[in-house]
Amino acid sequence: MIDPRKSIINKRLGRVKHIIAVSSGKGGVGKSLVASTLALILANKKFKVGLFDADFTSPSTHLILGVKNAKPREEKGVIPAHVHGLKYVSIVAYSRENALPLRGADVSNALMELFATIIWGELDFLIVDMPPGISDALLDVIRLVKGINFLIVTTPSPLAFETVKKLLELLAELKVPVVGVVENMKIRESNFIPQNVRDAGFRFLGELPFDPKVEDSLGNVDTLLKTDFAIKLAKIALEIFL
Amino acid sequence: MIDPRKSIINKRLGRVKHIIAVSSGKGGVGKSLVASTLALILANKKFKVGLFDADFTSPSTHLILGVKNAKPREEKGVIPAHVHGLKYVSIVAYSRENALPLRGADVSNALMELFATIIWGELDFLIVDMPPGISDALLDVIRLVKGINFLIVTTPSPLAFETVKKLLELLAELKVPVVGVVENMKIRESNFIPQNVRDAGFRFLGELPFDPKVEDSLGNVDTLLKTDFAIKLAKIALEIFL
Amino acid sequence: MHEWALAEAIISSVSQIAEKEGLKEVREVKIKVGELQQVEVEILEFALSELKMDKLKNAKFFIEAVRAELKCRVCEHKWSFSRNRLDKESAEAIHFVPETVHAYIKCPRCGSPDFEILQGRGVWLESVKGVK
Amino acid sequence: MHEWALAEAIISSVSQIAEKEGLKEVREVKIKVGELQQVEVEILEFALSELKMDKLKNAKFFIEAVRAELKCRVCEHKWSFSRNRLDKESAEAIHFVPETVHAYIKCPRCGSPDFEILQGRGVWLESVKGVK
Ligand SMILES: Nc1ncnc2c1ncn2[C@@H]1O[C@H](COP(=O)(O)OP(=O)(O)O)[C@@H](O)[C@H]1O
Ligand SMILES: Nc1ncnc2c1ncn2[C@@H]1O[C@H](COP(=O)(O)OP(=O)(O)O)[C@@H](O)[C@H]1O
Ligand SMILES: [Mg+2]
Ligand SMILES: [Mg+2]
Ligand SMILES: [Mg+2]
Ligand SMILES: [Mg+2]
Ligand code: NI
Ligand code: NI
Ligand SMILES: [Zn+2]
Ligand SMILES: [Zn+2]
Repeated sequence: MIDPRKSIINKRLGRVKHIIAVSSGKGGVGKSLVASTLALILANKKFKVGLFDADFTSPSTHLILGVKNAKPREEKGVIPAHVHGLKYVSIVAYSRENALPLRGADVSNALMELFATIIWGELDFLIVDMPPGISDALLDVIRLVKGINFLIVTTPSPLAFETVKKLLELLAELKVPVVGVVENMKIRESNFIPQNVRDAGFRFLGELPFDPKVEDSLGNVDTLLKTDFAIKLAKIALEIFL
Repeated sequence: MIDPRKSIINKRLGRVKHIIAVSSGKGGVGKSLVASTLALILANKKFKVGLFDADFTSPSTHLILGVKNAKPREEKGVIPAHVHGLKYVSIVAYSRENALPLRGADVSNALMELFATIIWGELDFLIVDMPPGISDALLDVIRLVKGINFLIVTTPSPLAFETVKKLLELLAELKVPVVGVVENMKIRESNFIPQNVRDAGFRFLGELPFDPKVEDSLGNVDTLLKTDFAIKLAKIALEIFL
Repeated sequence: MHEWALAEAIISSVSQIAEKEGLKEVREVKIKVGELQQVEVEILEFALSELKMDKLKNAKFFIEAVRAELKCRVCEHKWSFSRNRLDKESAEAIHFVPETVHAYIKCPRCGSPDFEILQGRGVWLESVKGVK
Repeated sequence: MHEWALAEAIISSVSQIAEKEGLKEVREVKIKVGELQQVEVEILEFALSELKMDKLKNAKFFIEAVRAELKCRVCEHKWSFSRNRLDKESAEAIHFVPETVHAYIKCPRCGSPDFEILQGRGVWLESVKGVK
């Protein structure tokens, strides 16, 4: 028996210029915040941007964007919701307020189903917010999505960088393109991350401050985009993508 | 074909009085730090304590404990290393500095293998440091480990509590015992978490401060145990377990 | 009607197989559709008939429904999925992403959401026949 | 020598099966041991002979080695595991936790660590025969 979904995925993404997986391996480093804010920043620069929340068991982007009821439409496929100028899909539209316990094989299946049925259309950027761990979702985007790029998020902590380093080595070995590494939630001067990133042969993209205002702006994108965090991320984004 | 491992797991844990899974659903909330510090605190109180790092793809406890080369011995089973007064097992002893990409089915298999072969012996507490996500490891400890208790860690952020809330509902539905919820990395007054935890029908165990000294004490347990974080956790632990 | 997207996947996959196996023309395609996903077979058939061209122009599509069988990993109980027990919104969620079944269905014996979908999940190609 | 722990699991599992099937005595147990885990069969046999008692006292254990077959999820290449290609420490890691193979072995065709262990992973019970 053959699963027909795999063969359509790259056609579905055929008109997407850049696919960026925001990843880390480590949890709680700000992947979702970086992914969501980056998507908003690029959309504000008049790019056509999609945001896909691929963290099915602990999704966050809907809270960051303040989205209620962003259900995709059904029309010869799954048509992303329009949210703050983004094409947006999160599984929360389907699982709602319920826990969604998924084993890895289920994560893999759900990911394939959505990649096979979502009609993203023409996009300059598709930002994929990845779950933590070096597991099914990561292996599947590498396996299934041709031309995917990784943007890696770490914190200053060696606890985060331990996993990030392993992930970077894995991506290098597999020749998966890595845009670079951002250091998020920086609270004090330290050269530990930039140094180690460069030593590992990757581009250090810059640091994003730990910014208490971020917490207060969750759910309000206008406020979020005015935080120091977002302003710094915008600078980095423009350096990378322009 | 029958997998013989399942039938031995509860015998292996038969002389463990309390099995505590430190979990959250959300990543980066401090599960590993709470699990490691809690284990050290209880060991200092003369309890017999085991610490099992079940976050196979992004393990952290070895860095928190400053453990190098804590390889279990082989002797009619896998005999945990002795580290700072703890019986300790992390898969890092086997995967070393390498990335260990595991699909959910592999996580499940590795977890069963270790539960079936580790000889914990007599323990007052076995602390299990769980990975993020509501996925294989979580479903497996619920399925396989009789009498397991959950200690839930959240941060003050609604981004963390969103998943924590779903996890709590799931555990309640499955009648899995939950010791309670700790709020970690508290930086300012807020009643959001305590209120919501109690409204959901769970015990709020207290708050742990965001403590910059924690980062500097990673790898040095004596310093770690002197941080405000650890002192506050010790108070909570004694309230719960004495 | 995202059945259309599933039909496109089938057409694309069949074309790939035809290519790989050196078929000049595809004559018969057997498809299995799991009941869990509640695919509307008429729409799927219509979409397939609209989308088929080139080597697939004369292909006949045979669609077979497969009961959805679930098996609990905790208590090993087996049961069949029945959409009747679900409200409209939950059924629709499962239609789009069958894995969301784990948010809405529990093992009827022990209450666990930790079950396996033994069969009847989604859309599968059973066989592709044609002439070389 | 954690083979002993695996033997205990086998004995425990066989006893459970005997109980469930109402066997008075277990006569024959067939075991499959995957080569990936590099179990020392002599030690396993010795441990089984030491540990068997009660209903299992007279049981004979037949152990069959199963080649470890791996299949890449990226390029679908299949190959067999050979411990010769590994240094001692890596082989030992896989001995204790076969999943650590994903840290040490890559697909020989495409270099991916994303492969499936089709067979030959660990220890399995194939059959348990006895008298009621
Ligand atoms: N630069 C920052 N300043 C302040 N808080 C931040 C920052 N980045 C992330 N956070 C907070 O940290 C937590 C984890 O962020 P999140 O984006 O959910 O991480 P991940 O997706 O990696 O799990 C959230 O509560 C978020 O609001
Ligand atoms: N109370 C705290 N004060 C300061 N830093 C903390 C505190 N708790 C956790 N951290 C830091 O937060 C990060 C995440 O902690 P960790 O224990 O790895 O979380 P998890 O296991 O949930 O992923 C680590 O860098 C850790 O040092
Ligand atoms: Mg996230
Ligand atoms: Mg951790
Ligand atoms: Mg399932
Ligand atoms: Mg595998
Ligand atoms: Ni539909
Ligand atoms: Ni051994
Ligand atoms: Zn059940
Ligand atoms: Zn390969």
